[in-house]
Formats: sequence, C-alpha cells, structure tokens
Amino acid sequence: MKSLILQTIARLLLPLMILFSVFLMLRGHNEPGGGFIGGLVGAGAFSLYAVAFGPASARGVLRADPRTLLGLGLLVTVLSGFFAMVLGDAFLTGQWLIFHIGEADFHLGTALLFDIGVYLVVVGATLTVIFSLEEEST
Amino acid sequence: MDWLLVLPLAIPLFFGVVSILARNNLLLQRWFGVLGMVVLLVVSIAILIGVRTQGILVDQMGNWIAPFGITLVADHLTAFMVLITAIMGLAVAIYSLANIDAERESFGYYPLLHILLMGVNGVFLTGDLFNMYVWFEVMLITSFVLLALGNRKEQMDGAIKYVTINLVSSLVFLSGVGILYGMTGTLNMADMAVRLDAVDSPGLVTTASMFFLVSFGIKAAVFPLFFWLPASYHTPPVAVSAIFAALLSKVGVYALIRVFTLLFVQETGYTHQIILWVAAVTMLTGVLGAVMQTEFRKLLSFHIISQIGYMIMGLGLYSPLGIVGSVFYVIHNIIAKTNLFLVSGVANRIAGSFHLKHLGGLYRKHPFLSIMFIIPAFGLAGFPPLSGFWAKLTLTIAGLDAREYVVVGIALFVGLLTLFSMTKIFAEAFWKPLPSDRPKPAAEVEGIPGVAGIRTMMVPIVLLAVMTVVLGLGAGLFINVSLDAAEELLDRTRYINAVLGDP
Amino acid sequence: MEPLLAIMAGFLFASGLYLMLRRNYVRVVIGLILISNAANLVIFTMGRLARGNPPLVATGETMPAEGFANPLPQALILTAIVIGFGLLAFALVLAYRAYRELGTVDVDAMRVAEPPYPGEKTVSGTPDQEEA
Amino acid sequence: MGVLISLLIGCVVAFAAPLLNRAAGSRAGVILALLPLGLTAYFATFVPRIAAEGALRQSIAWVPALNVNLSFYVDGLSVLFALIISGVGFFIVLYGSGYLKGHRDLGRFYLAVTLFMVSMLGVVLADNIITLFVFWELTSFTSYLLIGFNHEQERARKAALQALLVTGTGGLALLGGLILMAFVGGSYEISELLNQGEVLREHGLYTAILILVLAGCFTKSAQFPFHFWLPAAMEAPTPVSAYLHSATMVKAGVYLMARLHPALGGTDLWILLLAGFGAATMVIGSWLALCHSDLKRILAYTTVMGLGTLTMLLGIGQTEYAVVAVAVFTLAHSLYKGALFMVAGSIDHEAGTRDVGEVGGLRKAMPITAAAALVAALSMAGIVPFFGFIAKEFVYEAALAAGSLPRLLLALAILANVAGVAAAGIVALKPFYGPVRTTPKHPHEAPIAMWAGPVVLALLGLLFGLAPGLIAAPLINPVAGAIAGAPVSVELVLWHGFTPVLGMSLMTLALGIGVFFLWNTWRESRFARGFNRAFGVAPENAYFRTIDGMLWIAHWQTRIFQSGYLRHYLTTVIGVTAFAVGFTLLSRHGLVLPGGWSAITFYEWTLAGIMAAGALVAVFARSRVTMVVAIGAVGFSVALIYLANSAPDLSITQIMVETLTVVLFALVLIHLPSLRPVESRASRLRDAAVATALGAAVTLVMLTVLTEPISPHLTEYFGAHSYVTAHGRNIVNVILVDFRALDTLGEIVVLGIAGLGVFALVKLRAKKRRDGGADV
Repeated sequence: MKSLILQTIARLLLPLMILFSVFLMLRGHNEPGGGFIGGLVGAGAFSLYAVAFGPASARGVLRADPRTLLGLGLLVTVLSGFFAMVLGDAFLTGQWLIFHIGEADFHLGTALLFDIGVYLVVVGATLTVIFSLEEEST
Repeated sequence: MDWLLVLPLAIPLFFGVVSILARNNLLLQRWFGVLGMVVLLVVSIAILIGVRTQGILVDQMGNWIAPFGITLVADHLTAFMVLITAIMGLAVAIYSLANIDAERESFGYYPLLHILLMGVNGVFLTGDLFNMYVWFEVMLITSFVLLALGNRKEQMDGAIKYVTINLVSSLVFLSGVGILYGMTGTLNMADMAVRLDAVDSPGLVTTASMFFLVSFGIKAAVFPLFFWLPASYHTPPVAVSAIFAALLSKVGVYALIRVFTLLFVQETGYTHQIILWVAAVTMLTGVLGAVMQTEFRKLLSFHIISQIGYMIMGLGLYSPLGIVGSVFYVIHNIIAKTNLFLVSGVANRIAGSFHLKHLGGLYRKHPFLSIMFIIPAFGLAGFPPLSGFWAKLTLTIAGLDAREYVVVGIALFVGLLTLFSMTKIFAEAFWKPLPSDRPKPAAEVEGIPGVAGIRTMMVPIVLLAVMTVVLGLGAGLFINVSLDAAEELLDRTRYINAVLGDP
Repeated sequence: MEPLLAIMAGFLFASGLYLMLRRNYVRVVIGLILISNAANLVIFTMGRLARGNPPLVATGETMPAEGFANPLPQALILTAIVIGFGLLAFALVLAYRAYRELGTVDVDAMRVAEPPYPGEKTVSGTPDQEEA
Repeated sequence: MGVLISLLIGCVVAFAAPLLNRAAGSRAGVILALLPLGLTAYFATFVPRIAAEGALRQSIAWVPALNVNLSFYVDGLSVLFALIISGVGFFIVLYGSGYLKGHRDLGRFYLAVTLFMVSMLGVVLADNIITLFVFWELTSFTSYLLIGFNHEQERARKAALQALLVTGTGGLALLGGLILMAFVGGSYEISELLNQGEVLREHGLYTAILILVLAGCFTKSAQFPFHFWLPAAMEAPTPVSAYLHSATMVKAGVYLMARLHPALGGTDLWILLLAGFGAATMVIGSWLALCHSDLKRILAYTTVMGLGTLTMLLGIGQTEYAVVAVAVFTLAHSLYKGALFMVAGSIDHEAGTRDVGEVGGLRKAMPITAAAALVAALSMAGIVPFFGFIAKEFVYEAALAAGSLPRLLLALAILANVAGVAAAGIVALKPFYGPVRTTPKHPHEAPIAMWAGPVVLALLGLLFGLAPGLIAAPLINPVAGAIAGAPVSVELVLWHGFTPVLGMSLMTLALGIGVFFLWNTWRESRFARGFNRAFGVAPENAYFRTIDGMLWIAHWQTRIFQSGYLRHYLTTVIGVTAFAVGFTLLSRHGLVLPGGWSAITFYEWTLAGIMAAGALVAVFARSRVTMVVAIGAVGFSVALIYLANSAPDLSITQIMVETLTVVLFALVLIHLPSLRPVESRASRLRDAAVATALGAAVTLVMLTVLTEPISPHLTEYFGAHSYVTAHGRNIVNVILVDFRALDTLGEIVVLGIAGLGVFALVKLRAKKRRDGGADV
C-alpha cells in the first residue's frame, strides 16, 4: 500500500481536508454540513494518511490519542449544555452573542460549541475504529 | 428550574468522560466509579423528594416549550426507577472493585458502567419517543461492549446472539416511532397521547402499538422473545451480569408500562389482554427453564424471564392495584435478583465454579453468606414477609379482583416452581458437602483478586439484603407510595398537563 | 412517491431480514445494514415528502419558503444513521473477533455459551478455513 | 399490642440465640427456655379473661392499602393452641439442648426452633388472613430449615424440600382461597368473616373457596393423600419431630379448619370432604403405623391418624360432642404424642438406634424415661383414668351423633383406635420391657433436660384425666364454643357410667392388645406390605413422578425455545412481529390503500428499481465483494432518494457513511472466511416467507397511515423559529444542535462508545484462562 504517489497525495490532502472539514462544520448551522459531516471528512483525512504511511505515523501526526479526542468532544458537548444552566436557563438552551459587522449579522452561540463537540467525537470515534483495525492488518 | 432532571444524565456522562480521559489511572477510575454513583444517588433521592412534594417534574430541554423540543419528565414511576438505578449502580460499582480485573478496567469498564446508567436514566426520564430510542441505543451499545469486554469465547458467543436480536428490536422500535410520527406528526409522548386519541381508527393505533409491544417485549425478555437473555447473561464477569440483571430487561418493562398506560389505551380489551397472557406464559416458561438449569447464573437468568411475567401481569390487569403490583415487583426484583447474582460471584470466588455440581459446603463454612442468599432467594420466591411476597400478593389480589383466575393460578404455581429452583441452589451450593472433584477455586487462579476481595463484595450484598427485608416489613409505606404512582399512570391527564401545560 | 417508498421500505426489510437468517454472520451484518436503511426510509416516508424545497432559510429571509420539506424526519434520520453506523461498526468487528476466538462465522456452530443439550445433534463440519 | 410485642420479643430472642449459644455454652438452653416459659405464663393470663369477657382483639395497621393489619384475635381456640405451642416449646428447647448437646449447629437449631415457635404462635393468634398466611408460610420455611438440619445427608435435603413443596402448594391454594373469602365476606379480618357465614356459604364462589382453603389445610395437616411428607420429615432431629410434626405445625391446618368452621362449615360439601378425607386419613395412618418398626415412623403415622381424627371431627362438627371432642383430643394428643416423640428421641440418643426390633429391656437403664413412656402410652391407648380416655370417648360419641353415616364413622374410628392402642404398646412397651438387647451405644438414663418434658407432659395427661374439671370451664368450653360459633357448655367427666361407648372403648382395647401381640405377624404379612405400598409408598411415588414429569416438561420446552441457535431465535422474533402487526392490522382496522400512485415519476421508479436490484444481489451474492458492492448500490440509491426529496444533509451523510462502511468492510473482511456455508432449500424458503411477511406488514401499515394527513404543527414551528429564535438557516442542523440537541448528545455517545468497543474488541487479548468456568 505504501506507494510514493499515495504518500504524496495524502501529505498534500491532509491539511486541505482538515480545513475543509472545519469549514463544513462551521457553515453547518446555515447551509448543509455540520459537525457530523465535518467530522467524517476530518476522519477521512487521517484515514487516508494512515493508509499511506501506516497507522503509527498517522497517530504521530494526530498527536493526541483518538480516544482522548472522543472524550474531549463529549466533554465540550456537555459543557455547552451546562453553559446555559450556569446562566439560569434549561440544559442545552442556546446562548448567543450577536455581532453586527457591516451588513451581516454574526451569530456566535453555544450551538457552535455543541457542534465542535460533535466534530471531535466523530473524528475521535472513527479514527479509533480505523486505526485499530488497520493496526490489526499490518 | 428543574435542572434536577438533567443531572441523572449529566453526572454519569461527566464521570464517564473523565474516566475515558483518565484511562491510564485505574485508581482514579475505581474511586470515581463509586463517587459517581454516590452523587447520582443523592440526585435521585432529590428527584423522588421533588416528585413527592411538587408532583410531576418537567424540564424542557433548551427551553423549547413542549412539544417542540425534548422534554424530560419525572413522575413517581420515573423517580423510583432512577433511584433504584442509582442504588444498583452504587452496589455494582463497589462490587466491581473486587470483581473486575485490571485488564478490563484499562479497556474502559468504568466509563461503560457510567454511560450505561446514563442511557438507562435517559429512557426513564425522557418524555419524547424518539429520544427514548436514542437512550435505548446508548444503553444497548454500552451493554454490547460490557458484554464482550474481555473477548472470551463464551462472551463472543453470547454477544453475537445478544447484539443481533437487540438490534432487530431497536429497528422495530425505530420503525414504530416512524409510524407513530406519521400518524400524529409529533414525538412528544404527552402530545402524542392527545393526538392518538383523535385518530379515527383505534384499530390503526393498536396496530402501531404492536411494534412497541414486540420491540419492548424483546428488551423486557417476554415470551416468546426472551432468547437473548439466557444466551448471554452468564458469560461476562459477575458485576456485569448483575447490573444487566438489575436494569436492562426492566428498562423494557418500564417502556412497556409507559407506552401502554400513556399512549395505547384505546383498545385495552385487546392490547392489555394480550399483555396479560404473554405475562402468564412468560412466567411459566421462564421458571420451567430455570428448574432444569445446573449453572448458577443460567438458573438466575431464566428466573429473570419468569419474573418479567409478573411485572407485566399487573400492566395487563390495568387496574390501580395491578400497576402497584407491577411497580412493586420491578423494584423488589431488581434488588433481589441483583443480589443473587452478586452472591453467585462470591460463591464462585470461594468454590471456583458456577456449576451447582461443583459447589457445596457454603452453609457450613459461610453461614453469613447463606443468610445473604436466603433473603433474596426466598424473597424472590415470594416468601413472606420479604418484599417479593407483597408484590405477589398485590398481583394476586388484583388478578382475583379482575376475575382472571387462570392467570392468578399460573402466577401462584410459578411461585412454587421458583421456590423449587431456589431451594435447588440452596441444597446444592449451600447444604450439600463440598464435592472433592472440583476445579481450582478462582481465588487461586492468577490475575484475580484473592479471597481478600470477598469482604468488599459482601458490602453491596448486605446492603441489598437489608433492602429486601426493609421493603418487606415496610411494605405498607411503599405500597402507598406506589399507589400514587399507579394513579398517576392511570390518570393520563396529569402527565399530559404537566408536560404540555394546563389547558 | 410515498406509496412507492412504503413498498421499497418493506422490500428492504424483507431482504435484510432474510439475510439476517443466514448462517454466515457477515450476511447477518449486511442484513442489518439493509434494515437500518429500511427503518430510515420508514421515518422519511412517514414525514411526507416534498420535492426541491430543502428546509433552509434563504439569506435575507427569516422563514423558509412555503412548502419546505419537513425537516424533523431528516434530523431524526441523521441521528439514526450515525447511531446505526456506530452499531454496525461494532457488530462487524464483533464478527471479526468472534471468528478469532471461536474459529467460525457460522452462527449455527456458535454453541459455546449454550452448549448442546445431552443427546443433541449439532452442526457437523469443521470450522471454516480462512481464505488464502 | 401485647401479643405483637410478645411475638417481636420472640423474634429478637430467636436471632440472638446463636450468639447466646456461643456465649453461654451449655446453659444457653435453659436461658432460652425462659422465653417459651414466659410466653406460656403470658397466654395463661388470657384464659380467665376470655372466660370472663369473651374474645379479645388487638390490631395495628401494617399494609393498609392491601387491608393487611397486624391484628390478633385471642379466644379460647387460639389460646389453647398458643398454650400448647409455648408450653410444649419450653420442653422442646430444654430437650433440644440435651439432645443436640455439643452439636456444632446447636445455635442454628435454637434460632430456627424459636423462630418457628413465634411463627406458629402467629398463625393461631392472627386475625387478619394475610397476617395469618405470613406466619403460615414462615412455619413452612422454618420447618424446611429444621427438617434439613442434617443437611449433609441427601435424605434430609430431599425430605426438607418435599415438606416445603407439599405444604407450599397447599399454601398457595390457601392464599387464593383466603383472598376470595375476603372478597366475598367483605373483610380481611377473621373475626368479622366469622359473622359472614351465611353470605359465604351461599355465594357462587363458596365451592372454590372451600376447596382452596382445604387444600392448604389438608397439606399442612398431612391428610391423605398428602400425608407422605410427614413420615419423611422424620429426618429432622427428634426435638423437631416432637414439636413441629406432632404437637404444633401439623395442627395448623386443623386449627384453621376449626377457626373457619363457623364461616365455612356445615355444608354438605364441607361434611363430605372433611369427614371423608379425615376418616380415610385416620384409618390409613393408624394401620400404616403398624407397618413399620422405626419408632419415629410409627409415631409419625399415628400422628397422621390423630390429624385425620381431628379433621373428621370437624367435618361432623355440627354437634356439641364433635366440637368438644376436637378440643379435648387436640390437647390430649399434643400431650401424649409430644412425650412419646421425646421418649423415642431419648432411646435413639442413648441406645443409638430407634428400631423397635433392635432395642429391648431399656427399663433398667432408663427408668424415668420408661415410666414417662408408659404413662403417655396409656393415655394414647385411651385407658381410664388418663386424659386420652376422655378424648376417645368423645370421639366415639361424636361419631355416633354424626348426622350422616354415624355407624360407618364409628366403625372406622374403632378400627383406627385398635391400631392406635397397638401402636402405643409398641412404642412404650417394646423398647423398655422384654430381654435386654445389645445396642450400638451403651444406654444410660437421659439427662434431666431430656426427661423433664416427657414426664411433665405425660403427668399432665394423667392430671387432666383425673380432674377434667380443671380445664373444662376455662378452656375446653371456650374452645368448643369458638369452633361451633356459639357458646358451648359441656361438663367434662372421666366416668360416664356404663354407656355403649364405654363398651366400644373396652372392645377397642381388647382388640388393640390382640393386635399388639400379633404385630410381628401382621408386619410380615403380604397384606401389610401391600397396604404400605398402596397407601404409604404410592402417594410418595406419585409426588416423585410429578416432580420428574415437571422436570421432563421443563426440559422439553426449554430445549424447544432456548435451542441455542441464533437463527431459531431470530425466526421466532421476526415471525412474531409479522404476525402481531399483520394480524392486528387486518383484524382491527382492515386494508385501506392510499392513492397518489400516478404522481410517481419515471426517475423514481428507476431509483426504486436500482435499490431493489441491489438488495436482491446482496441477498443472492456468492462473493463478499459482490455483496459489498450491492449494499453500496442500495445505500447510494437511498442517498439519491434523500437528495431528490429535499434532504441534502441527509444525502451527504448517507454517502459519507456508506463510504466509511465500505472501508470498514474492506478492513474486516480480509480476515474473515468466504461466504460458506449455505443453508438447505427448505430453510431458505421458510426464512424467505417469514422475512417477506414482516416486510409486507411494514409496507401495509405504512400505506394505511399514508391515507391520513400528518399534523404539521411541529414542522411549522421549526420553520418559524429556526432563524428567528435559534439563529440558524439550516433547519435540520438547528434541530440537531438546538431543538433536539439531546438526541445528538445521545447519538455521539453511542458513536463514542462504539469506538471504544471496537478498540476493546480488537486490542484486548483474551488471556488463556482455564476452560469451563467463567472468570472472576
């Protein structure tokens, strides 16, 4: 599997796909996309890298253990929910900061935090699965 | 704010996540295991107090008014179930300290235990049918992993059967949710209850109810859908068997009670009569399965099935006393059955086997353990004045009152067979002298905490035995409270008004 | 197209269930995938369909266009797909692990947790050979 | 409250007994005996009060929702039994301390026997039927522990189980009967039900109630054909046999029948059942006694006879003679039988055997025991001036006065008593007189703890015989009145003069002595053996066959249902689902199909066709690659359906997941074998039928639901609030992260756990542990 072409492509694609996945996640509140889809794309980037260079190098690039990402994602999601409770609202009530920049309104809210959590969990869980299965094969 | 209702979900999730992140620190995981359960217990007590003092508690997630967001609801039944879940969680967490090997711990035993409870509590608390599906899945996937954790041969075999059948059940559930949504355009159960009454053809609602009868019936392990349970419950470590026995099938029973008192009451002469007869056959077939078993935990597993029959018998009777009987039976059974599983673990630790023919001599050498077995075992068989007697008595009175003589007859007869099989364990494992040709005791096998662990394992056993006795002697109080639960369940308007706001 | 989808959902159900009744556990997992899709189609159809009007609020508007597609089933299915994927991944790897431990993917030969009754005839044959 | 407190004290003492035994050693027995002694004194104080004021009632609520009260009803009947229970209990505790001296389980004996005493007192004192039942079952439970006292012997374990199951079966019937009685009579308190006799007897459920209640009483009181458990229960240590299986527990059934006589008694059915079964039990028991040479078995069978007599008397309980006979016979029997059992135990204890054929001439070694045995046996044989004589006279009088078939009953009573006389002789004379025999142990007189009981009980039998007036007015008449349901006053005298009954007594005695001398011949005879087989062994065998049959059914049905094959399980589950949904739809609603078929476009038909083809290919695929490709085709056509129906998010997700699924398959399938094996044709057809049934059911339900419009209220709300309130333009995403964020939270938890699960499945290496037993 370790072909030079694949390795070159993977090295190039990795940052692009990660950027794209973050973009998908961020725009998800208004356009098709969202944390889940973004997360799958992000996981795909590392999976590709793992195919090209082996799971060990992919783990190296990822730095964190995917299970840590998974845990962090869950933590972020719960905290986004508790954010509202601190402010006296029900669990998971959206809290919003609205900026007016020129013509456009800019909404920044806990929903985004929530989606980031989803993103992290999806990346973490998918990579946990893929890495361990690939390590089993090699 | 009733943010209280979120905590039974958030606390286990929090402790679970911390345990995932701290996966290399086993000591911390162990103590967080116990600590998390204690916190959960405190919260559940607070919820019960809240329900007792303020009536049905409601919390609209994200502040979206019902039926548009997801609503968490706690009535008496929910409060009971959440409380008993926390108690079982604590009991098993303590037991796990001496029962779970370091290998399983390092592969996520404690996070799984926490999140299992999260899923279970989610099912109890949610007022939204699709959300209930999600929590069922949370519960299922954690139970899958717990069951398989360890990767031993029996576990793999059991897990294949358990996973497959339960996935079918989930998909039937999901389809049922879809169909109900297609009929009512809503997912909030209170809203749905109102709209189902307005459906022109009650027969169609009854048809939809069959999806739930089957799907929850599989989870509850009723006849003829129970196969996954005896196929798998004896394969994981005892702590896992015990928490499964405590909670999983009872979640199915809870769901049956919930939907067949809240949603599907249009044609009770059909639906509830089916439930009643399913109950009768379930208790009979389960106990017959039990009497022929020679393995401690398999015998107990078949008993779970049998007792599920009692639990839904009260639902089938669909009278206040019947529901009281069901609720009481669920609570009593969770306590007693879990305890018996825990005792089986101690017996195995001492004698090195779960097979009755290899066990023996426990009565002579461990009289205290014997008492701790007798209490839940005879409680389960419905011996007065232990808790099981009152549960059975309530059902008997309710059944005779409804003139369901045959079903009552079966219920009483099954009690006798239960006694028969419990005395079988007692005679074989406790009374009989220890046979000489038996495998080496587990305590001598490497990698497992030795006999020293028994003291820790006895802590939850004693706790639960005391509960069985207290629940028996103090049945008056508990039945009065259960009556409140039954009235709430039978008078749907209270639930509906609490969720949707007074009309 | 709702009636057609109702038929398709039933068809996928039937095919998936048939596969679940096969002896090879890989087929069972494939069956699960089909039924998952079928259940999603049930929800999708039950929410009623709308062509060419996705549930989006256009820029500058505060409400979606009249006759927009029902967003709730879509959200439910999204959730169900993810859950289904998680369960599938687990079931698939379970099949792998079970094969490693038990030496077979033939469910009829999986009788470790429930050993044969005395005098019962079990499935004959050797464990499957791993393909070269 | 007094009664309840006394019982509670009893409980506390019971649970303290093992500790006391450890602390006080050999004195523990004497200390513990103070409890029954105190209780005897306490209950004795009720005797004058009842005679003066009538019955007393005490009550506090226990489980009010179920009408269960801790209520106690103290009248003549209950006080007589309470006195027997606590009085005999005193001697039993003493006796046990001697009999089991130094036994390592003595503490457990004290615990169980004291707990039994409390339970038994509860039975006879309870007013509430549920409370009564609670105590009733507790006596069964303690009896189980006591019969299984020598638990390392299989016989003891089996006998314990047998007694528990037989009495337990009856107990369940009893519970049903009592509850029905409460329904009909409108109360759970016996004292109130006693006034509802007419209502009860004329109600349609009367027969059911009576049969159920009697099932409980007959099994507990060892009536034929349930009598077999009693001789088997002789596996218990002798103090237990003396106490539970002659003086007290077995009389619980008699007590309850007597107690309920005013409420349920007097009907033809009552007379038929009680007199019939009672008389049969009486005769069978008495003659079975003579078929054995084990002292305890002989006594056990004569106990069966006594219980039969009492049941028969209650059956014909419409006369004063009968009710008085019940009272007198109960007391007399408890006194002499308790004494004789203890004597038998002493013989066993001292000589090491209790087979009549192996002992003889013990009189010299054990003079006190011998004397007690003699006195008790004379009472049992019904000889003047012992209390047993009065009892027997009353039995004969009652039989003569019976409304139906008096001659038959009298004849049967005489027949039974002849054997009784012989048995008394065998038990009390054979071991002590005649030539001295060598026994396994060298016999000595039993210690005082062990002879005190027999002596006192036997002497009481003499005292009450000589001075029956002592107890007639204060005790016997209230008892008889309670059974009759109306005041009774009969003068109790030893000497009636030369009545026909006296003649019969003499005849009984003469015949009995004759049988005594012919005993060995009888026992060896083919008739006796056949008799024992038919009435002693056969019922017990029937019990074993029932158990075996039950186990056979259990095995058969479990093997069918829990076959061990996943495919059987799934077939059943799918079939049941299909049937439940399909049948309900067709039977409760019927088929209504929606329109709108013409609106389906060509593209949609094409998509459906691709999807169907993909599914079919997956079904019939022979290679794994084909199968995965086919499943991909299905997934992508589903994605296209989503896209065509305004669900872009769904479509993208489906495609992503589908891709990932293929990757997973690729990673896993390389490790797995090919798609063999293939099933038989029949099994494939069956599976196809079941699967199609459920698929069709789902389709039909969906089509039916589609005939009605869906309520749009949720959809409209989401449309209106998605941007305005929740600041999102993608409504689906807003639902996911806001409106229904809790779903998403659960969803990612599932995904996360699945990830951890896969990790554990792959990475955790199952260590080679020993086969068979599961770990930890």
